[in-house]
Amino acid sequence: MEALRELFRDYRFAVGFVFLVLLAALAFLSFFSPYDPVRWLQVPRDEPPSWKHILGTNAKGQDVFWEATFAIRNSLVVALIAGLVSRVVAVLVGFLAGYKGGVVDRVLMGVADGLLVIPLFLILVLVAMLLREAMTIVNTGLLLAFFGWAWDARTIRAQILSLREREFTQTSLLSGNSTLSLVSKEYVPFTIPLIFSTLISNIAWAIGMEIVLAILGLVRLEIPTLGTMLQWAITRQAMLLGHWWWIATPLALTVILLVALYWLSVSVSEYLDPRMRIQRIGAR
Amino acid sequence: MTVILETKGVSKVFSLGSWLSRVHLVAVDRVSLQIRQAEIFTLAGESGCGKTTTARMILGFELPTTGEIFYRGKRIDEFRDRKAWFQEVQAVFQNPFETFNPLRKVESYFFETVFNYHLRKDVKAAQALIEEKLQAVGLSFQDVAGKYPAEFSGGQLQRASIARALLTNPSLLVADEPVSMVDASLRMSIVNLFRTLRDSFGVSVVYITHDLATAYYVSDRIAIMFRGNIVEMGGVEEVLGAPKHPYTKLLLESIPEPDPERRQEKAMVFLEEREEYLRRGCKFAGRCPEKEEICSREAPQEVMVGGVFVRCHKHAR
Amino acid sequence: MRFVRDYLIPRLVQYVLVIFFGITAVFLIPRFTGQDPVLEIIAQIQTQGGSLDPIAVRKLTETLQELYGLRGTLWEQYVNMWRRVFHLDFGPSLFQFPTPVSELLRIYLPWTIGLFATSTLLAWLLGNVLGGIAGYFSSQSWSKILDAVIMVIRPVPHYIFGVLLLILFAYVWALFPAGGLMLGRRTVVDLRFVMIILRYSFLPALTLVVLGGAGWFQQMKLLVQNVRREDFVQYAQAGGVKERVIISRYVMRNAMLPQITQLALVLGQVFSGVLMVEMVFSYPGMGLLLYRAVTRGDYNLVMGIAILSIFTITTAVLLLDLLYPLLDPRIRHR
Amino acid sequence: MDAIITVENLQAFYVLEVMGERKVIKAVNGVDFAVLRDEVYGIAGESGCGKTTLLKAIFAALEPPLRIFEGKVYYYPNGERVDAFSLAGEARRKLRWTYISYIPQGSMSVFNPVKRLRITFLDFLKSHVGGKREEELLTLAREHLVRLGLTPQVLNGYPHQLSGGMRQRVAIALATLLKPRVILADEPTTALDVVAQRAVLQLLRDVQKEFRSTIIVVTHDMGIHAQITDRMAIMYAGRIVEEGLTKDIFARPLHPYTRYLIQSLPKVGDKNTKESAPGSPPSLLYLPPGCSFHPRCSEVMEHCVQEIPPLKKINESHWVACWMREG
Repeated sequence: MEALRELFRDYRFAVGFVFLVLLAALAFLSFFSPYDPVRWLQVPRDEPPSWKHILGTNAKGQDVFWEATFAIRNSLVVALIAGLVSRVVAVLVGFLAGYKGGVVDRVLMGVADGLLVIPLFLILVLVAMLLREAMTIVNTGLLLAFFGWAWDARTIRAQILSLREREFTQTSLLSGNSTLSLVSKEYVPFTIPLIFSTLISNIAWAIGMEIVLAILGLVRLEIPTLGTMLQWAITRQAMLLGHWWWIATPLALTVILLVALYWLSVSVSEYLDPRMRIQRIGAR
Repeated sequence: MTVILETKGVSKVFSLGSWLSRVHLVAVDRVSLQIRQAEIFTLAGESGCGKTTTARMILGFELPTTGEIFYRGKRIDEFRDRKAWFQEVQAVFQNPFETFNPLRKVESYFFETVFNYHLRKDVKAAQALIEEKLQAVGLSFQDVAGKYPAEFSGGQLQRASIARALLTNPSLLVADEPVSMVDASLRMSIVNLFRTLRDSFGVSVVYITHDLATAYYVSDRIAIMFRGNIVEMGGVEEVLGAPKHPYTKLLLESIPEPDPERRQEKAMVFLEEREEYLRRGCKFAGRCPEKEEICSREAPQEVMVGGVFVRCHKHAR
Repeated sequence: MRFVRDYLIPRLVQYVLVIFFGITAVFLIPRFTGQDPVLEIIAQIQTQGGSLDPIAVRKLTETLQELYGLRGTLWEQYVNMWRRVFHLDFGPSLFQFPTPVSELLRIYLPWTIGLFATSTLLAWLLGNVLGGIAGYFSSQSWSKILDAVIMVIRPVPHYIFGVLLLILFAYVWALFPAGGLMLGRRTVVDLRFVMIILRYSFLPALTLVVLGGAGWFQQMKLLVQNVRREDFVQYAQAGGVKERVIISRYVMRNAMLPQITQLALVLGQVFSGVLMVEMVFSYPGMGLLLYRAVTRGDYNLVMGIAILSIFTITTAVLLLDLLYPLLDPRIRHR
Repeated sequence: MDAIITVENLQAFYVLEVMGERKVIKAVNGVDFAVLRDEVYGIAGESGCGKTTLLKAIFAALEPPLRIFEGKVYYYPNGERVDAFSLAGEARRKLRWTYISYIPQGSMSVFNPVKRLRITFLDFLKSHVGGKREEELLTLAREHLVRLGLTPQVLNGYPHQLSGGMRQRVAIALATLLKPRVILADEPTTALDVVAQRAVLQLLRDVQKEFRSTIIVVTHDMGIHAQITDRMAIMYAGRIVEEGLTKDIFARPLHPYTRYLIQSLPKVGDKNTKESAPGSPPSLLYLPPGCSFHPRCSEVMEHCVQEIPPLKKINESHWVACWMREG
């Protein structure tokens, strides 16, 4: 609780948090939408913003505002699945490699390094291309999760490695703790903030990736997400037609969402780095 | 006197570098020593002489590359598990602020020790046992309850660390540089505790240090280590009172004596650590004032001179 | 020499291993997802109205399997694939049938490499120099303003940033073309040609330099703020060493080293960014090729692009790794 | 006797704001002393007594959150008195290394890790010596090392190639490169083992003999003070509690704290039980009222709790701050 109060003193955390709450509220609104997100021709087509349709309507005869609420919800769900599942992998790999060391460490980190060096995007595209029809929200999230753990596994491993060298590890063993309770009691409290901050960055990455996959037509295009809204607007030449609200809505929402997430993660990771904290204290 | 712990020809070889290229460094070289019941045994030497590695092998944190360690006649790798071993041997570390996790309460280590080793059944009985051990080091449960490590002073934490180690009634306590990070005005209070442990509780202590003055003050026997070898070992009065190995003499001369009337004026030679580790023959030959021709050719064998173990050509004849 | 054994050989082994496993993965993925590209293509042809008799279907299937290297056991296919990789023969492209994939790659690859190399280098240099100076003078107001601007730019993904630039500078103010540079077979390299290339590459390069530079800027700023506190910097300051010398030789020089390692680690991601930007601006590189290949289901081409990209990136990483010891004596003299 | 540094009623505090709360750490809390030409002056005290902060203030290296609340530090270059805190920019830069220089606590990281030591030595030389070619400056550096008994070959290496003891000695050579009048040494032997400690002491003695510099040594290790200092001060909780000739302090310690420090020192050949001072040093955030040592003092009187004892002159060279020594 104290940590949270300290974080809110940083304007970046406060701003990021407020915007994220607003977007989450928008996503929540989708549950009360008067329209079906998938059906066509529920409202007049191609109308500019008005009081009735505050963000206009699209060529499919859908209200852009209400479509956007679904889009945020779905994009957040994809990103959360990707982020949470890849956290599980990253934590397991990171803890195992860091604590066991030796051959286990070398093999796991070899895999992670390999994943980092290869342009993953292409492999992702290749898989998505083959799975095209199966790219539902859940599957897209899982696919992104499969490719999104390597970097963070490395970070977590590095932290475990340094924790393992600290003397309290030995005190814990001398106190009769088993390996499992050693790891959960001594190491987890240190890694939770790190896991949290990598979660935020991973969510941002997944949102961006979903958009690119959508642009390539590699997800189920009828499901509204930030990516499919943008893909649709671009293929329908929204700019040439002057229907700016088609394209501005997903663009603006994406930028706000990602900036908010980024500010949160920068603020949290600075809070975690004691050197930066001292700097902030000293500056005042 | 009964021997409780014995190492027989224990060596530790570290391989440095990656898997394609190994450099082997013999950090501990065929160390054999015995620790008796209720004695304080000092392992002394410069940094990088292998004393900490030896201690880690005794504790079981590190496995010897060759050689065996026996506890009351039983090989330590024959203990049922880690826990059964740590019931007999406990440790105290150099930096008291690192001994306990800064994110956890100090008392939790006490309760964990009590319950993990099934020393007491319920919280109340556990607390009574903890109180007893804390009293023994000059603290009380009140001083510790509910506090995080940052709320203590270094001296208090080091006492708490010793009290925790005493919970299982170990026969042997390994103390790795236990006072080097404690405030100067508090050092002796910690060192005196080791004497109390020996005299009142019959605990043996392995005291690791580079400070020969406290070693003399507190210990019964001493082993001087140099670049992985024990070069001299015996009763502390004999070894430090009448040093036989030139390295022991050098160490003794180098103590900055707290007496302005007696200043060291003699100059001496210094050599880099790496050079000495990879040296053939006697590793000390490079800076030995009593060096002979044989020293750089052949490694000296250990001999007993008047009850003191020495590894030096000069005494081999 | 220990340097060769401890540093060089492990890197070379890693290089070979990553290529080996990467290409093996590219080979295995289509075979494990349970999708048959050949069936898909035949289905595509049939839905487009062509009714084929069973014999024709069988013949076509065989031809396509031959083209895709899908004949024989898995092991035969695998060996066959490596043979093809070494001959740079990825079969014909489907959407530009019968142009071989390798021919397409040969035309498009230099454009991507050109954009990738110049923009990455420029972004790295600009980001690090600006970030370094901003980090050293982090209490000055211009540094804070610059940092605030970058805090907004940095999280925007390549694709979104590209679209924003495209809307602003190609539609709202038509300063630059909205893409569509066509590649001729033979071009005369003269001033006009260079100007055309610059006009078409400006926005893609700008996107990459601004976004990439923003990332390097922030990391460098953090690094410098930490290095500035290191003992050797404070000691040089205490010793009255001139500030210019301290900034360049002490602070920047040391903060730069992790940035090189970092560059090697993120090169794959940077390359992905290049591909995405090429799609936005229809820049005639591998990204555009990939976009077309994906939208038209051209597996051969996607495989070719993936394999070539793995080669390109791992080689670039290797070069960076080989360069690093020249700058860090702690690796050279152990 | 000429003073080379004087410190007058110095109060240097750290002002921190933690969770919106202002906290003042009184690290140096009213310190007065003078260091004379050609002497080795020791400052002893344990961790958190303010001795490192005092050194920073003497060196006029003040960065927030450290602030000077009162008092002055004076330098005496060319016989004139100069206020160290009023010096700024170029003027201060020029005095550093030529008038006052500094040997760091751990030499582990004081050299630029990616440059040969030659370059570091040249950087320091070039910033202070004008009108000389690089080759001449390098010769200067080599001669300096030879004079201190170190091999000039170290200049061709990188800092990570040296052992801890050697690095510390090269650091001392760098600090004395321009033959400064005053050298501040902050725990120069801590983290070194006895043999390397001895080498450093030997070198400091040589420097003093060779250049007639004044050295201020700060360390918690009373053995080092006994070995090298001429005069010394004992610091406790931000104040000097005793000052005098080193041999007098060791022979007749007057302050109860000093007595504990000296009498608790073990010696080879002496197995008699030694006692530490009871309790632990106070936090500089919450100092006890009156004499800061009173909670640990065995001779505490009522007066000690109420009023801070001033530093009183006992004889020509011995001063102590203790109510026991009143009159």
